Amino acid sequence: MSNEYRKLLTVITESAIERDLLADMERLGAHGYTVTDARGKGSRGVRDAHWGEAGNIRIEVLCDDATAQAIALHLRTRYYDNYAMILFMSEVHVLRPEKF
Amino acid sequence: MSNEYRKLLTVITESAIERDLLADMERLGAHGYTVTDARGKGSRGVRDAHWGEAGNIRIEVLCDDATAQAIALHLRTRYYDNYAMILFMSEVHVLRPEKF
Amino acid sequence: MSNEYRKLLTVITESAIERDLLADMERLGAHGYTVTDARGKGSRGVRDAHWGEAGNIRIEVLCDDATAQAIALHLRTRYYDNYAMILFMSEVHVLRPEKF
Amino acid sequence: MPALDPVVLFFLLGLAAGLARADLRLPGAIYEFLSMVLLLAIGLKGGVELARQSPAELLPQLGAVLIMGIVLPLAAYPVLRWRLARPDAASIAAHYGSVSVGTFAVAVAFLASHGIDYEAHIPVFVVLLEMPAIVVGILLARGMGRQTNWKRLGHEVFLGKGMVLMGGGLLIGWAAGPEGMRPLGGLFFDLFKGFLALFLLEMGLIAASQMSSLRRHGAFLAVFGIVMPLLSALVGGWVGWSLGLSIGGTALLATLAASASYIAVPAAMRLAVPEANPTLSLAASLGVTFPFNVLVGVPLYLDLARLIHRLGA
Amino acid sequence: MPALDPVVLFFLLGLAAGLARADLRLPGAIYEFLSMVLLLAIGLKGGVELARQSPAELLPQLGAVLIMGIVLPLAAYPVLRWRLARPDAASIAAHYGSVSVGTFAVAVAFLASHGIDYEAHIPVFVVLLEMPAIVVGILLARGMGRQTNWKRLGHEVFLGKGMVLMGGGLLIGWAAGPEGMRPLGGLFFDLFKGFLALFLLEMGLIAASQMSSLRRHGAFLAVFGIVMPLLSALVGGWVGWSLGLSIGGTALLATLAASASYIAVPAAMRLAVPEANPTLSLAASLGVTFPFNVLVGVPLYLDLARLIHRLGA
Amino acid sequence: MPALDPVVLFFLLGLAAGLARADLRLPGAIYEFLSMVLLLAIGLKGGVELARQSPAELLPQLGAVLIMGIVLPLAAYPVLRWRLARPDAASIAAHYGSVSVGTFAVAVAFLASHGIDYEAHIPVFVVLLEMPAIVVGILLARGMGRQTNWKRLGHEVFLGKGMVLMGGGLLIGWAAGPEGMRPLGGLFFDLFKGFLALFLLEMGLIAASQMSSLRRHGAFLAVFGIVMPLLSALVGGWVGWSLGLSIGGTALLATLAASASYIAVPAAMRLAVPEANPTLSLAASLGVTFPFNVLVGVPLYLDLARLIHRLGA
Ligand SMILES: Nc1ncnc2c1ncn2[C@@H]1O[C@H](COP(=O)(O)O)[C@@H](O)[C@H]1O
Ligand SMILES: Nc1ncnc2c1ncn2[C@@H]1O[C@H](COP(=O)(O)O)[C@@H](O)[C@H]1O
Ligand SMILES: Nc1ncnc2c1ncn2[C@@H]1O[C@H](COP(=O)(O)O)[C@@H](O)[C@H]1O
Ligand code: NA
Ligand code: NA
Ligand code: NA
Repeated sequence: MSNEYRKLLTVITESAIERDLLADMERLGAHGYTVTDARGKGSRGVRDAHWGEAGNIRIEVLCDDATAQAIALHLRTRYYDNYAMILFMSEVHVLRPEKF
Repeated sequence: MSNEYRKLLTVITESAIERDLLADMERLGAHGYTVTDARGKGSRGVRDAHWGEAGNIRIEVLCDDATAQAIALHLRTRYYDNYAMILFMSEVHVLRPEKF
Repeated sequence: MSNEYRKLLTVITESAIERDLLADMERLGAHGYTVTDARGKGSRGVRDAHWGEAGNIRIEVLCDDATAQAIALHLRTRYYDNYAMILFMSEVHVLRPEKF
Repeated sequence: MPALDPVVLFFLLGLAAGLARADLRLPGAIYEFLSMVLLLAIGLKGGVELARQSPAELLPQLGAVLIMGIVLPLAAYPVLRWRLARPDAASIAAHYGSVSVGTFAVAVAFLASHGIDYEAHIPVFVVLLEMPAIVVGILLARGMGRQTNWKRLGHEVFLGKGMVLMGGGLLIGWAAGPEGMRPLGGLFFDLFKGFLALFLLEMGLIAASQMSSLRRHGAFLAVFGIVMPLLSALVGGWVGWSLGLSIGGTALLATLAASASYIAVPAAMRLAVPEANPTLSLAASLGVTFPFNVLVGVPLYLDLARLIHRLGA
Repeated sequence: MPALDPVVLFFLLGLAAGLARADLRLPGAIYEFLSMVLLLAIGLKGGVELARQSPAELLPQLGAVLIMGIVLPLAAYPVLRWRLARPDAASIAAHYGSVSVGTFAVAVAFLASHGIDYEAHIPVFVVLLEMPAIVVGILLARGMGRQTNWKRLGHEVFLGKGMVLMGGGLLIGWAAGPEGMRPLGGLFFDLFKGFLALFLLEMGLIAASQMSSLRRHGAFLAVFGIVMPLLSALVGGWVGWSLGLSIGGTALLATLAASASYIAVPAAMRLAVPEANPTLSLAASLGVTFPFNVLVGVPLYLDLARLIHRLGA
Repeated sequence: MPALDPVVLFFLLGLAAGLARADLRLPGAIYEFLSMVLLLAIGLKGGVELARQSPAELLPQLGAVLIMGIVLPLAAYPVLRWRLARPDAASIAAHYGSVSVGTFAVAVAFLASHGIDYEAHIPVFVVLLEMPAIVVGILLARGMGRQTNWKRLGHEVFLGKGMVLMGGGLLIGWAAGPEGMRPLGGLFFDLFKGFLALFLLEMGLIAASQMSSLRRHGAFLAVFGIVMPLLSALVGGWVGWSLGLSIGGTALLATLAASASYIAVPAAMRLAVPEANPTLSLAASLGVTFPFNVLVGVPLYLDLARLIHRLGA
């Protein structure tokens, strides 16, 4: 198999900004994303409400290193101060690396 | 602790094939799996419908390297061309490695 | 960016013990956690019931190495024998490492 | 011309909200719940009425309807093949040979609000028509080869939600009879139209999202999605009249013929003909035919049924 | 023999679909919703009727019922211990000493459709019976030691869904009275049986999945799951008659005694006696006893109540 | 003093369960469903009645109500600014200038159970009042600068759930008229109070969780959360009387003025004024004002309406 490595960027944040965030990510070069609903606790308190948009989402983006860095930088500048948000990255092995 | 490393294989695909896919994975040697519901976007467009089986699932399998390779190969051969599907792998640290 | 590495600890277990488990984790030093609902299969059989608390949860904790080890040890001692539970760890890249 | 039925207004509201990209979604669990209750309600209602009927006179009708369910996709296929790859043509043919329970529910509500009766056993036709087109579609895509896992597929089709709930409802309604069902009527009958309204609100949102994918896939499907149901309705109306159905029953059979599946068939095709692109068939079925039938078709098919009966008499 | 109640037919439909491995599931949120509404409805109904009653005459009855809730698990334990490890025996004893609200709802619907009255305050018994068996079960598993975190557990038990909703419903119904509750009756009373039918559909699916795990755990549990409720029903019927309950009330108390918990007790045992295997207790409670009670037990317990009253008179 | 309405008892049950940290939660999908049905029901009811009215006489009233929706947040802002940072003061002002549909529903149910009529078009006011306070709040936080993405925001506000469902309901009700709506009444009207009860149960749980975050944010918000609605109610009552509304209509307008948003405004503020801390505004709106209005305010505002009408006459 033609195997290679890509970055897996995971963002956990408020569902209120899902739409904007995903648009930003695509603009910055992500070819896709996966979202799951989540709840949690962090420095901005417990976030487990499932009414309205008061819950969390967990977004995963598989992309090349440059895109991951660009998205991380953008999130830090644009969202980090005012929104409940954490972000982490790791290296994963993918099939068909040209896809991401 | 007796620690060791195993492969974590993550598959994101159409929920329509959940049943078949899980059966395949067990046949190929997976001792377990974890599934969460998800939505997303990729080369086959937006998949966020939550009616019927038009949404995505996110499957995680913790297993040894050979099993992970076998499953990846099988998915690539059997599903990759016709289904919305991505797949990635990483190495994780487990307790009780004999379990997986 | 001031980047650094932290441990990402993932626990998949019975939702019946969510409340106790999260309290334990905070006591052992976790500054936050993220929970998603899940279903799965392992040595204790299929767990996909969505009635009552018979389903699974997937907990992620981002923390320093010592905390991760402490939580893993505690879970092994206190829960592993009697509850459906698996646990794995990996190293991830974070922004603002002081947070975790 | 009478005003639009309020349930159709709910569909329009959903459609408008969806096209305007409003932030509106019925939760998945609720959509699932509504469709389960509608399936059960249709089955139960049919079953209750069936309790008053002798099954013997039903058999020839069932045979004729079954044949219709085989002929329609066979007729659609060559037309589709003209422009589409084999698996896509076969899959879309299967969608249009099968039926949409949502469309059927709208037609039932429409007849009710116009005080038009129909044969009690029509729901049996719905159950019956779900399946044959799937088999035809698979054979069209695959030929008679042994590639298809028929056992797995039979499971998918016969034990799918639609079959189990509508078929089960028929049996329960039949066994319980009108008396036994009365205390359950609060949920399954009195709320039917309200549930249908909410269901159609979501269907409008879904149709809107399918329309956008239609834009990418050209005019052919849009034309097919309107012409095919019109022709199918003619066939269905003619079969209904030939079987001696009432005007209401004829209109319902025409509606069934004209409607295209968007639940059972997509699921089955995904497993059996995976190389067919599900976006195409859903865009046609949900983005064109469902709205057309709900907004224009259903009243038209009643007029058609009246016309056929008048001409036939 | 009268035909099966339609809600029981829904249970059978779910059971059949589950055994055939049909692709049918009530969404989790809907199951949760239905069980919440059923709990509230039972509480509200009891509360409304209670408003007409003096609480003084209730107290001795509550005492007797409480004792029954302690004696039943104590009696079950040695039998279970004969074949099972201590924690499993204790946990299963707790399940059978406590009650199933779903079974109770079926019995209430059964009495209603046969026009049989019962004492308004029986729902208080349901609330009361939920808890003592849990304490007994934990003591049986652990002895009097200090290992158990009783505070955490008290919280789990007294503030569990069943207690809060049924207890809260009792209080609200009592405070609002029949007049105040009327505008809420549309949801909580008129739809009761329809909601129960959907609930039982899902219970059938769940029971089917438990049955498969039963196959692995042998005949002992299957026998216990049928014999135990029969004996408990005798005890419950006798207590009901001794307390001077009507035939309907006696049948309901027999049903309560015969029913086994599958919500409150499993959750509490999971926390307090984690070494007990939950598969065993749920297989017995959901895979054997619930179906037995719904299909056979409830009508039987009414016959039993009639018999006891005849013999007693 | 009359007893509390049963729906208020459900709120109290939720509040008590939440404060006791009971393990109770309405599933998210159900909460969503209930709020959608309540929004639709209010809209439909208003629309049906509106069908009987001439729109011309409405326009001046709409203008006056719109002005009220602008003035209230402007008046609240300086008070809030006294203690809070600019974005927080602006955001909270927007919350209190807008309205809570849940509170409105409680007031409607309250009037109904006291047999008090009100103008059919009040739901139009609800739709109208949702929006202006958001614009005012953003301008207060940002000034007239060009930082705000008004297009994105207009989309969020005008196509939010509340606008689409209540506005859409108004249109459908108006188009369908009383006759057309009858078969849908089973779901939207007969079950209204039952759905409201369940909704309030969850609102009680939510309010309880907000109260705990209030404890951390001091007494200022608690006082504001009670005094502000009282003063707003005076304004709303006076406007209502000036417009010649009936006593019921005046009470409803006072309630609307007194209520604080917890759905549309938080979502809009999160996008437009992200540096405002949502914990503060939700603690005040959900933890103080909603409970106050439901438990004390609504009956008070009716008394107020009566008083104003007496004094005015
Ligand atoms: N240490 C952590 N481990 C895992 N998830 C976290 C952690 N800290 C925060 N989160 C998640 O990120 C969300 C936002 O975090 P915060 O901005 O710290 O409030 C929380 O609601 C959690 O879901
Ligand atoms: N670059 C990506 N990052 C994260 N998830 C992705 C990505 N690409 C695709 N996915 C997920 O995988 C599913 C199938 O992808 P595809 O086959 O490319 O349509 C999508 O619906 C997404 O949920
Ligand atoms: N090999 C595996 N890969 C992924 N998830 C697993 C695996 N084994 C177990 N799990 C998950 O962990 C839960 C508990 O596992 P167990 O204690 O083995 O029953 C299961 O229900 C699965 O959700
Ligand atoms: Na058709
Ligand atoms: Na019992
Ligand atoms: Na206000």
